[in-house]
Amino acid sequence: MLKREEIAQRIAQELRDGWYVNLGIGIPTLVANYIPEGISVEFQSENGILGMGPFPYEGTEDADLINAGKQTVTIRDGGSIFDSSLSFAMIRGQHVQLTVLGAMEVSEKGDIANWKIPGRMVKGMGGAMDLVASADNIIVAMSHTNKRGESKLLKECTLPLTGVACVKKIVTNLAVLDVTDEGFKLLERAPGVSVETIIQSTEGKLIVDGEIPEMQI
Amino acid sequence: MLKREEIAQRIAQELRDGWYVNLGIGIPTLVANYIPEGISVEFQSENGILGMGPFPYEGTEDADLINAGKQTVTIRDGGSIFDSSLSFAMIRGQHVQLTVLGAMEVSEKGDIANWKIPGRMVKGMGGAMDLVASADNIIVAMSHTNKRGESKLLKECTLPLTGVACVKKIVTNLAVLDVTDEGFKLLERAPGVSVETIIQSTEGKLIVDGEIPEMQI
Amino acid sequence: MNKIVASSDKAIEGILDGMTIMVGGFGLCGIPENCIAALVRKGVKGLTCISNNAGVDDFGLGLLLQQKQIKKMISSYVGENEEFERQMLSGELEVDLIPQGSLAERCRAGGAGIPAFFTPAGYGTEIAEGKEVRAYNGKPHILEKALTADFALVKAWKGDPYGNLVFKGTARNFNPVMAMAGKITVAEVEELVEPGELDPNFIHLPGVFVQRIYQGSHYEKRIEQRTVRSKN
Amino acid sequence: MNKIVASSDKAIEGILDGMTIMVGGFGLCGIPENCIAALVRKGVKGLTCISNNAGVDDFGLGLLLQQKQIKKMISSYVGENEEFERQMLSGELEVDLIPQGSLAERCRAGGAGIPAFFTPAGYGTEIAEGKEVRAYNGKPHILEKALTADFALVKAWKGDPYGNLVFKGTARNFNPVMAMAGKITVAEVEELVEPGELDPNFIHLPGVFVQRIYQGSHYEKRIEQRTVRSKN
Repeated sequence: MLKREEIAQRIAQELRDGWYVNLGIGIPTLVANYIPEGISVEFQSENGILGMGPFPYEGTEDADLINAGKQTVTIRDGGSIFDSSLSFAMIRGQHVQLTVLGAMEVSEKGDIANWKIPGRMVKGMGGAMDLVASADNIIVAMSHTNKRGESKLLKECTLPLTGVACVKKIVTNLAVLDVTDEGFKLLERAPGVSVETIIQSTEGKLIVDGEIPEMQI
Repeated sequence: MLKREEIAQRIAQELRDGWYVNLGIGIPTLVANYIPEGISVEFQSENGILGMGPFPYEGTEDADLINAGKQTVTIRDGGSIFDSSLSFAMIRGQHVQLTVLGAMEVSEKGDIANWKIPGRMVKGMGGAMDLVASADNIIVAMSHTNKRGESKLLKECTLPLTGVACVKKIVTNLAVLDVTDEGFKLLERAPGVSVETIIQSTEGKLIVDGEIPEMQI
Repeated sequence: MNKIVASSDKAIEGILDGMTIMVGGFGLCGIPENCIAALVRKGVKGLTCISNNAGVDDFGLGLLLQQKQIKKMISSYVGENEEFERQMLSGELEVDLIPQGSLAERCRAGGAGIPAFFTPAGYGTEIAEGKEVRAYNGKPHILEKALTADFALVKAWKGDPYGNLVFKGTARNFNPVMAMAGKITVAEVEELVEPGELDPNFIHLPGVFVQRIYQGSHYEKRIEQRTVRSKN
Repeated sequence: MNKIVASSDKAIEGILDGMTIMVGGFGLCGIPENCIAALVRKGVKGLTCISNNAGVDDFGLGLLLQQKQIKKMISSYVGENEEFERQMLSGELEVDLIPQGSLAERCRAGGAGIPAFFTPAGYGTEIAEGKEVRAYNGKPHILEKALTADFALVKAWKGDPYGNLVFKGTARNFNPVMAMAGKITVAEVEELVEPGELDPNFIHLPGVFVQRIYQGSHYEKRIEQRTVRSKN
């Protein structure tokens, strides 16, 4: 089973040189720590910044320079600042090549639910609905099952949706899967995790085709 | 009968302190020369400039600073530069208080035709259709009749329209008129011009109510 | 042209009970701190607030929530605020949640004279309920309407008497688009400069969108998530 | 990230016969002079050109018209060009005239993932023929669709290897919105600077919208209407 950092590490392998990338809160944020050697990517944050750098050194933090998680950040050479409408123009207009975000549920059709649990305080969707409805390439980072051990990879989402038929790839603590027209296609398994475990942990249709390699991290 | 400069001078009397104003090509451009004492207005040009100043001094003209008529201009303190989409956001969003433009025909309902003559080379509407469809306050500056002596204030426009029911006021070489629900309402006559002459020169419905004063220029 | 008003209290003159106001900022970044304080002093009630967030318990719009001055919030994310949660769950406070990009674009549209537009955001979700759906390029989109407000309250870094504004860093966020969408737009700035001091080529928001401007004071600029790394 | 290409010829690589290109500029102000020269050299034909104007006989897009490389112009104003007039009247050249504000907004929409929007411009005129009409706030509006292009060719004052652009004066005009709407956007700049030289807070167009950038040369910057006053 992968740790949070390892999920991020595996997702980082999906990055390609020259991509603009939007990372959601939580595990996705960690992806920035594992950019492969020799490639250059730019991070976009939907509150209006491109070329986001690491957290500032203690004492240099600037209240006027935050990311969408409201954390103090820095900006790298070649970065830029813009207003919220231009920020989502980039996102909606598909100028950002990859979005990585967390989820509570993903369906075998690629539907995603990650913003609302009926009966609980609803905080809002923030930019998630714009991101998932727009991006061509969406990777979900999440644990394969919830705290009660129930699968988060479902036939149909049970929670209110954030977007439909949009998730392309899922990296969990157990596996890497593509979302295909036929359902979840198992690509890789976490070190030491058996295909059997993944099958048991996946409620939605799972396609297991031939030998499934272990992830290389 | 007013000269072109006098039409502009009369229109300038309509300016109010604090207004943003878009002036079309021709007579409207001259309005900038007659701003009444004690009021301050800002000129917008739809190619992306606010706070347009007078033409530059010889030798200081800048190819990168022009107005919508492609003339070299200057920019005043407090002015700003922006792209074409923001420029028309200002216009369409009714942040510009007054548009002054020329016309080939105006109907008694306030329709305007000023961009196309069938059979002749069509140069295009430029920003005129956006301006007339958006502005709350549109003043037309034109001669009362065309070169053949035919009225340009008509029951119905005969030329392809630029906009419908949008003109609020007309200042011609003969008269000042409001466009009302009942037709053209004569407000003032040019010095030395009789009401009779105006009636004869106006094809559309003309309301002449009481004594018509002479313009003060 | 001189749009300077003497104080934050003068700046918000005319905001009445029941009005709709837009308030710039993202989280606590780039919020009009002085305008909010003036609204608290004024005690105006029953406000509909369009703002990406709702502040925290003791800062930002949270200050208006404490005084129960807000009837309805239109936002994209409203976490981190217990009083908000209490009022929402008790039904005192109406909440309309909007995808962040749609919120930004609806404000811009309101300012730009675009009454409605199609966006893919929210298709297939509860956000799309009751909204027109149309496919473009093989992809379903929903029709969203422009937002405007009686007043827009925004915060900038520098401004001049013409209302021209320059923002600093990510404190820009929703401020420009909300400034466009206010029937009356009030800008508070950290520094009010003379006409001509701002380079016309580098103005973030032309003054045509601003009706009142003043220099604010005592900016706290609270940080919600102070994240740093150590120098070692 | 390095988007620099070696020359204008390299920059327009991939533009093929029959493609749709956007070309920035207003009149002759802010036009990509080097890209246009490269297109003439390349001799690519049957182009659909989206550009506010069509240049003059011997400059700007007029150079492409002379070589009969343009099949169709999508513009708001096309005066001051005899060869254009000749080709249009003879039926060699298709012309689609669009209100200038709708042209700008349709480009922005194309870049911003907004497939369609309502605007009042053109209602009741021949521009509205065949378009959906809907009233908002008691005023009729027409539905306009987004524009995109295979390539957008734009001109900026300064740029960096990331594609970030800064424009000068009214040479900005359509360049930013067209840069947003190009599948591949080529920017030529008067001055290519190092990463970090452009202040992130004052970038007119973020590099995310630009795929190729190069420093142009021999800018003529012809003035169409030289209007001056004498110093006396």
